[in-house]
Amino acid sequence: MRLYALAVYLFLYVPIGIIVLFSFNAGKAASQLQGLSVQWYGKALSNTFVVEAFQTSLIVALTSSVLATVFGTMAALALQGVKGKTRALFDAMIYIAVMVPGIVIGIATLIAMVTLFDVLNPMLKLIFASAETAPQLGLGYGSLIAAHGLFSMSLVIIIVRARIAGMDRSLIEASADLGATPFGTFRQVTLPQIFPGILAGALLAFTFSFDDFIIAFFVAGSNTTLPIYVFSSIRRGVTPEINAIGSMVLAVSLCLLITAQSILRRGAAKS
Amino acid sequence: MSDRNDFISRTKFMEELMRYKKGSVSRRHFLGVTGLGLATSVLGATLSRQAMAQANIGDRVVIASWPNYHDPADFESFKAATGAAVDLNVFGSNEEMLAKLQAGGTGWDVFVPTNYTITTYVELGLIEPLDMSKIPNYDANAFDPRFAGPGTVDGKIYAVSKDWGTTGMATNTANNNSKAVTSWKEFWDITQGAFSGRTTVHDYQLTTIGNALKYFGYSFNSVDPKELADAEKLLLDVKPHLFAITSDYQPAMRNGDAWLAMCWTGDGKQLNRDMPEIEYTLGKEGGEIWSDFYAVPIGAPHRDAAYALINYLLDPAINMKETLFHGQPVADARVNAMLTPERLADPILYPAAELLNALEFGAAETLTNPDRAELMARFKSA
Amino acid sequence: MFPATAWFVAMLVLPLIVVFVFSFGERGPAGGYVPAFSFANFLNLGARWAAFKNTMVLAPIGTIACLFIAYPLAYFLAVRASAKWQTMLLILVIVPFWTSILIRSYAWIFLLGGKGLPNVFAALGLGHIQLINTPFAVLVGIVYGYLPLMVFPIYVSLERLDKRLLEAASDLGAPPLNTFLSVTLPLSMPGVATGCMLVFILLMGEFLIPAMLGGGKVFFVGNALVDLFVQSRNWAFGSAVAVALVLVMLVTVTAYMRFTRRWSGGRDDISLM
Amino acid sequence: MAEQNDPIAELRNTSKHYGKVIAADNVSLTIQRGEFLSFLGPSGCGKTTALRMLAGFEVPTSGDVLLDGQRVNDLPPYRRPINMVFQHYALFPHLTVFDNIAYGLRQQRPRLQKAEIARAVDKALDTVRLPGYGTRRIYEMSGGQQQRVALARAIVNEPKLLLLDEPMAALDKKLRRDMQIELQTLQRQLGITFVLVTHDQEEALSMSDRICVMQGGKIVQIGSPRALYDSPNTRYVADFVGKTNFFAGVVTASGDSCQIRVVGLNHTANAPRSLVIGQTASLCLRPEQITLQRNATPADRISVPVTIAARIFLGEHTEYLVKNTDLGEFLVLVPRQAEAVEGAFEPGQAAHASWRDGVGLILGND
Repeated sequence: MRLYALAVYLFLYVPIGIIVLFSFNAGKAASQLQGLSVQWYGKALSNTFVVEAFQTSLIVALTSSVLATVFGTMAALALQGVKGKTRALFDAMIYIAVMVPGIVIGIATLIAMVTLFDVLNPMLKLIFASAETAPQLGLGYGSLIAAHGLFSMSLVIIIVRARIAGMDRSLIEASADLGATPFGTFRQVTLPQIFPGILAGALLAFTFSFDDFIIAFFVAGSNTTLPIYVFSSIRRGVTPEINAIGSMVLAVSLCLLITAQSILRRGAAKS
Repeated sequence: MSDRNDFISRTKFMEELMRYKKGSVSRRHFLGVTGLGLATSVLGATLSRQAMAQANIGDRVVIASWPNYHDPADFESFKAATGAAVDLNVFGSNEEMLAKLQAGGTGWDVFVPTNYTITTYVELGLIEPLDMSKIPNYDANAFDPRFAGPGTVDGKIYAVSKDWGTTGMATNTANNNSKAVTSWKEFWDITQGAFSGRTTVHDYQLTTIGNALKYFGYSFNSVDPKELADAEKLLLDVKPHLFAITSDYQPAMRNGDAWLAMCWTGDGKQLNRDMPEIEYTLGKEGGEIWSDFYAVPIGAPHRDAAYALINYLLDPAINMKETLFHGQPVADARVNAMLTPERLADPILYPAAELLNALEFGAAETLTNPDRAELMARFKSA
Repeated sequence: MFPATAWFVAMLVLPLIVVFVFSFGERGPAGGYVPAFSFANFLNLGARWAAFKNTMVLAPIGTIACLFIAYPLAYFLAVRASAKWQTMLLILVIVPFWTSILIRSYAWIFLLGGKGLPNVFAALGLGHIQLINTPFAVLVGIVYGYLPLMVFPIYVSLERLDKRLLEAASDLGAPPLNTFLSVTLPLSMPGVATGCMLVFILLMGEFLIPAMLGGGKVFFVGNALVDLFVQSRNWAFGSAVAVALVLVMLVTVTAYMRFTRRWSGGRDDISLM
Repeated sequence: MAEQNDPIAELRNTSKHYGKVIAADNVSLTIQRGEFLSFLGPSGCGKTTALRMLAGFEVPTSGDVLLDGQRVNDLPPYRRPINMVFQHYALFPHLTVFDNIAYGLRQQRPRLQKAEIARAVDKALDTVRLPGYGTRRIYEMSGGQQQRVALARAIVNEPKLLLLDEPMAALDKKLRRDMQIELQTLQRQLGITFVLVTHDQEEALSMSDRICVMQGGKIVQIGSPRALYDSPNTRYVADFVGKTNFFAGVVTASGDSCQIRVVGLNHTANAPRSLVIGQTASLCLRPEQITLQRNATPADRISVPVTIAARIFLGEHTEYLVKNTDLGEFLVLVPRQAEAVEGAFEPGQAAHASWRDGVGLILGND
């Protein structure tokens, strides 16, 4: 059993090891180790495109996960009181949003938006006197955030709803009984109770958006996210720079995790 | 800038370049002796004057191009000279670029289309006729019309020449008794025989279908249904014997997984340079010759910067740096004048005339033809 | 609830309607879409039969392969691993997830390529074995990419499992294997069902892994879709393929959920997530 | 019941250590065939560990577990002819009532016939008075019903030993009472040896043939309920079995007629363990050994003046918490008929508490 687990961990970590190893490659080739060096880290960090792609990914992931978490939590809370057809319809939408492949979401968003812009942009030109200054709608941050947020929001709704369902309802009654206003009850009782669900949903949403390639590939417009950058770099010849980027992302997430863990532990120790 | 600069001799230039590379002379010395410094400084002055005349070209310019196709240092110096940072989007095929532009909202200011796509872009109204007054570095007389010509549609210049090349094949001769494959007939036959599981073909339709058509001696650009049917049958027969359908064949060729690849000039040059047993050859029957261009899409958000960038990259001194970086030949005589005879005699970059003459440029119809697109898709999903 | 509803309508319902409408249209002369009304695109779906077949074969196989590798690991983590190491080991399962799947798949290109495992096999005298650009390589990539998604739900269901039930089974005379088959396995089914569902749904729309490890030779519906939109630029046919994919998924997933629900005796503890 | 001298199971000097924690410390015990034995003690006293060693879930660190005279230390639970009713029943939620009960039968090799299994399960369901409930699901059953299913699941295998781990803990008082009686009847009817673990002394007293009181991993005393109640060996047992008043004092005479001085008064009583003159000890009086009078105090009794602090009506009896300036608070149990004579006492009233010298026990303070 132990041996088996070891084998699976090997399977999981050999590729990671190779990524990290080659990130220190002194040579340019991605498949031949020619001495060790940290030059690729310097290259990656001074590569404005990498830095910009990283920023884009971060902005999109942060915005979409925050919006999805806020709206998703609101919807999950509101859904408690909804029954009948509205509820069934909403459930169906969540079901479909989770089930329809990202690739279809990407394509559908792309052609829907392009079709819509084809109608709207000439109208905008008419409204604004000068064609030069008329704002033009296009794919970009907006479409990326909206498309990522769709899936993330469904995730958040599902997770938070499960959390609400598992919540002891008498706590809310107790709070009301002790004189808390509905908002006070929400803030002091409901929110702390469902918070782990919200946090889990937000983290999942962030991870999903940060790592997504296929939806971004279709709806990113002129923006380059990190996965898009990596994909286009990988398509013809990889340099260890890509490995350095991968290793850095890994290192940063590990640091975040360790920090989060220690904060949580300290929080737990305090209470 | 004048066309007739007093350049030093090619031999002298190469000597100086080697010395500079070895580090025995300083960059300043190198630039001073070769005249590149002059070119650069003049250019810088021109640009800053332009920049002042145009008030401001903005802080960025977005270019869609191919991977490993630009020297990042040139983008840096452009930024230093103009204040506009260059955002590079990398693509894998012309079809993909066209698809992106058709979908709209690309945000590109400059992109790099291949010869056969330009008329389509013009017809679809996706690119603008270039304002040549903003590209003073483009000297029509210096460019080989064979490569620069497709940029002109209905007498208007829509795209200016970047570089050119061929599509042939790279053979790892170590696996074939030191013999390179030299025809498309042989290419497809050996793939179904001794090289089974060792060949790669491109993952876009133009060259893969075109070179399959060449097996039967048909035109590279054929859209004749009967001829395409023959090509499809060949491709489907060959598919199980392929190593991959990919345009990223360098790694597989380098590590020995693939022995034969449908290959572009630049990749062929790089493979041959590092592993002499890999030879780049053209098919006897012909095949593709191509040239790439700079063009400006309609509605480019940073139009002034787009022109500034094209002008900058077409400066012969910069263009030479570019060609040394990406390894494709350029059509600009001013640049060629700066290159060494060795390079100009390189059979990979400049194939023999009889081989060159057999090659065909891709045709506009080939790009848009739905039958060829669907054939390729069927081949890939089979 | 209003923002969420608006979001769903704008980003899900409307786009899907557009795709549905487009699927009856035609390709423009240079690609794109021209309004029309014909079933030609649907009638032509046979041209992508191979992609659908590949997906419908490899997605379940990939899911099952994931399950078979993930279950013992999840079991080990939930039942056998010491409490001290449990969290650590669990985190180690997710960590690889944080490097882009693209970069990880690239590592597999190296591992399965000529300089990697086949080289080792050749040294062992097994001759030349091509691994990269085969369905096997795609399966390896799939298992690698989706293992954590399978491990986690199973782990959770095993962790939740009341250990006294195992003692009860043992007490009633069931040897370890029988206990596993008659108690542990059935009670971890909700986790298995959730994990399989997650992986299966994602695999049905998979594009990246076959694109990177299949060498353009192992084609999923996702690859056919991308090809139709970025190479052939046939929006109408692409929409039809997308509609077909969504329909296939709706049918299989709904049937699967019915099946697992009945199988678990009508209890509602099998959630989607 | 039947006092055959034929032990069915035995713990012989068994100890169980978890790291530095000693859960069972040199426990030795024989279980007679057909008896109803209870392990009694507070949580953490080692009673559950003892039970789990019998069941086979724990392997003793040292010492032996014997079953029918055979050493079974290394025999896994599924090979032992012993069944258990788990604390929270541990019923399989994914199986029906029928399948839960049939579970053990289906493990038997050679395989039993389907009809045979069905007959046995139906019989077990009849035994626990749940006929026709076989198709129900576990979560459709009430707590009491679940308990009976757990019982049926255990007895259907006709185990040599039936272990019950606090089986009544989750039931309400009335149901618990019913189940206790039912369990006792069942035990007599089946003739299976029962070993019960409980922290509820009433339960242990009412059901068991013998009780084994445990403390800190050790057996403190084994005996019949009556023996434990009447002559506890230690203050711990006295405190745990039934209600007891302890009055601290100093031993003034040892031997057969032991004496203790409590607040200036000398008492004579039995001492189950030998005591040393001058050591501190407790006089231990059961509440029913003390009577309350309003006025007169019979001369042959020891009497102290008290004030009534609280009164708890228990139906048959009334329990009074009374207070004496020297002895502090203690309990007195007044039977209904006695109260009828004296009349009920009201809190705050003065009275006299008295007992006969010689009753009670003198126990060391260990």
